[in-house]
Amino acid sequence: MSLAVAAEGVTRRFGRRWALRGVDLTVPRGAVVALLGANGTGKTTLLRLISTLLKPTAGRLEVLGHTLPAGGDEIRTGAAFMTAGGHAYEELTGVENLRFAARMSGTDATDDDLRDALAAFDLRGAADLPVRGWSTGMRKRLELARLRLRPLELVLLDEPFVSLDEDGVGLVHDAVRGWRDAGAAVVIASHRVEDASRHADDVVRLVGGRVDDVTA
Amino acid sequence: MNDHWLFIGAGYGITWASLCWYLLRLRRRERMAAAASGRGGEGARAGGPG
Amino acid sequence: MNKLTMLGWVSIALIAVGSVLGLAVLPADALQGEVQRLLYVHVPVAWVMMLAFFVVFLMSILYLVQRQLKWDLLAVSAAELGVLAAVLTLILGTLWGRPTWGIWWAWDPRVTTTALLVPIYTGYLVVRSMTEDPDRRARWAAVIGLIAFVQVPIVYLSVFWWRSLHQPPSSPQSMWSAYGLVMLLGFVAYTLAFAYLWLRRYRLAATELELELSGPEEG
Amino acid sequence: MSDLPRRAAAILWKDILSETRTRQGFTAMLSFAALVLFMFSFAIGVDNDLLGRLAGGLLWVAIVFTGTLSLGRTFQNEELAGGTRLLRLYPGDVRAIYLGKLAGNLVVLAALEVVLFPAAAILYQVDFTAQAGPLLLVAVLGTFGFSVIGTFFSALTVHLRARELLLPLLLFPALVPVVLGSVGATEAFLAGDPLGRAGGWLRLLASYDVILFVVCLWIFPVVLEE
Repeated sequence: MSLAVAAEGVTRRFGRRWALRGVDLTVPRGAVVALLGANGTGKTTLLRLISTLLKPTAGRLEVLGHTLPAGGDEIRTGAAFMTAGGHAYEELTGVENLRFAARMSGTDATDDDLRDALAAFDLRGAADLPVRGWSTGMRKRLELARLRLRPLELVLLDEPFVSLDEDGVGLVHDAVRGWRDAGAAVVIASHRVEDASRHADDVVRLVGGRVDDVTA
Repeated sequence: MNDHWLFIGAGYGITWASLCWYLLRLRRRERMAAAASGRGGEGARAGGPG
Repeated sequence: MNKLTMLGWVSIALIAVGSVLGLAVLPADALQGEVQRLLYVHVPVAWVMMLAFFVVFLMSILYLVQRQLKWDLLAVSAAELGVLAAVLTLILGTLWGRPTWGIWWAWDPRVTTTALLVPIYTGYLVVRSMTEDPDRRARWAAVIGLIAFVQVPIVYLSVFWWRSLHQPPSSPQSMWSAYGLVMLLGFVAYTLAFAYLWLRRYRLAATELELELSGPEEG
Repeated sequence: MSDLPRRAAAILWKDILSETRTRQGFTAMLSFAALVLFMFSFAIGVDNDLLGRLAGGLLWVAIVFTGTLSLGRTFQNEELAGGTRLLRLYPGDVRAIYLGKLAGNLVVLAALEVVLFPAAAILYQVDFTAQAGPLLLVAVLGTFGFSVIGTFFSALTVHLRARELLLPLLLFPALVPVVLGSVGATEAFLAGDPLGRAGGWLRLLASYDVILFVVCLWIFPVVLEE
């Protein structure tokens, strides 16, 4: 089975702080991997490295068949990274936020596609309201809706369950299953063990920037 | 002519003073760095001018 | 004595010799009188300033190509000396200009451009001091070092035109050739002094970076 | 490369939409610009001749001061929306971000000048209409140069603690050719260009614009790297 992510000895330091020290990680295509660990153990840094936002200080990182730093655009086309803080413009409505994302990623999404994506996460009623007035949970759903705009080979989710209600958590699980069934790899970084491991084929635990323990 | 020598003196004086000031500042920082790194002496090597 | 220390003593000695020759041995200039003596310092220091900023530019390019922090450290060491030399040049220039032109500040294009170099490279140093991550710091500094060097010649050109349009600049007299030797000595002495201070400052920067990176880890 | 303009346009569209929704920023900026024009009159006195002769310089200083405040906000909305870095998650050349933001600043500054030029004409009693064409060219070249440099330094300083102070510190020296060129050409045209000096200033402006645009565009990806 080909690999979506293959990391060998990946290291990243910020000044004197070592965020990751020699992390090995393999994520097969069509697999779900849960990345567990307390805050500040390097989960987000690892996702940022895989998403090409950061360059590793040392180590080899292969994503979707491209060994970084080569193939950045191909990786960014096939992969999506949902950050914990989200990426939404307050003054724009839900539809407008999605339209911006679609234009930036070069997908031909019609207005109906955008509204369907919002509807899939129970945001139909808020589609034309500025994000400014939205609740945290609604913003999280908007992030998930954005991921539905284009076909993905690799999905990186940073704390996807935070600030979602029970229905929302269910929607994340449905989405993860959907991606996996479509052959995409999913990496879920979370400190919520139960939810993150629900569909996980692999659980990776990070402690102090190192891989602690791998269980199949 | 006399006040010209005032200007000239000031010019040469300021040049020398700033060279010395920079050297002393360098040396102070070198000593601090050497003390901090605990490898005493190397950076504070007193051989340099100033 | 190691080579660097020797370089330091040699440059100090040459500056001292140059100062004695310039101040006491040479007779006063026929046209300008005694004030001429300031030029033996002013011109070499101005040259060191240009050299220093050119070094910043070169090191910035090298950093952007190779991404090794040593180039950044060499760049910042030169930038610091460049700012010092620029301030000195301005002070010496005004001290020379007051008796010569009768005014402290003549909006001469070279003076004005030098005065603009001070905030440009001060900005360079301040941006560095405010950025904690060494790689980020080096990257942003290199970008500023590069842009600054692109803009400075055009800044000079525009100030030159601006001046020449309003009133002809008071033309600095050409130098009497017999003084050339002392001037040349000044160039050599101050260039060596720059090299010495630059390398010593670089060594300090390298030690400090090592300390910064090896210090107690947070998180 | 063909998607560069499309994505730059997406950023421009998004920023303008946000700006028109809030408008407080722009309104405050206009009021500030008007105040600057007033301050000059207060400082110089009601000498219509003198104000008329200085009008070109005063106008451009007002544009630069007000524009700097607006340029400082170029990447602020991205930081509020989760971080400028997130724009790098989209495939394609990151120069699209620079081009989009540059276009946005051009639009904002153009809107500012549409108000400032008539205001200066009234307050300082100068007639811009006689040389409207050439003055428009000066405004375009000056504004473009200002935005090219301002957008670039804005991206460079957005993560710094004292960015309100550092942006002008880096920006103003770089703006010297733009200010001298714009003021020189504006004053020359207002006086009917009797000495034929305006052409030289326009060439200086145009070449500085081109050189800085090429350099900034070329090196911009390094600024956004992490």
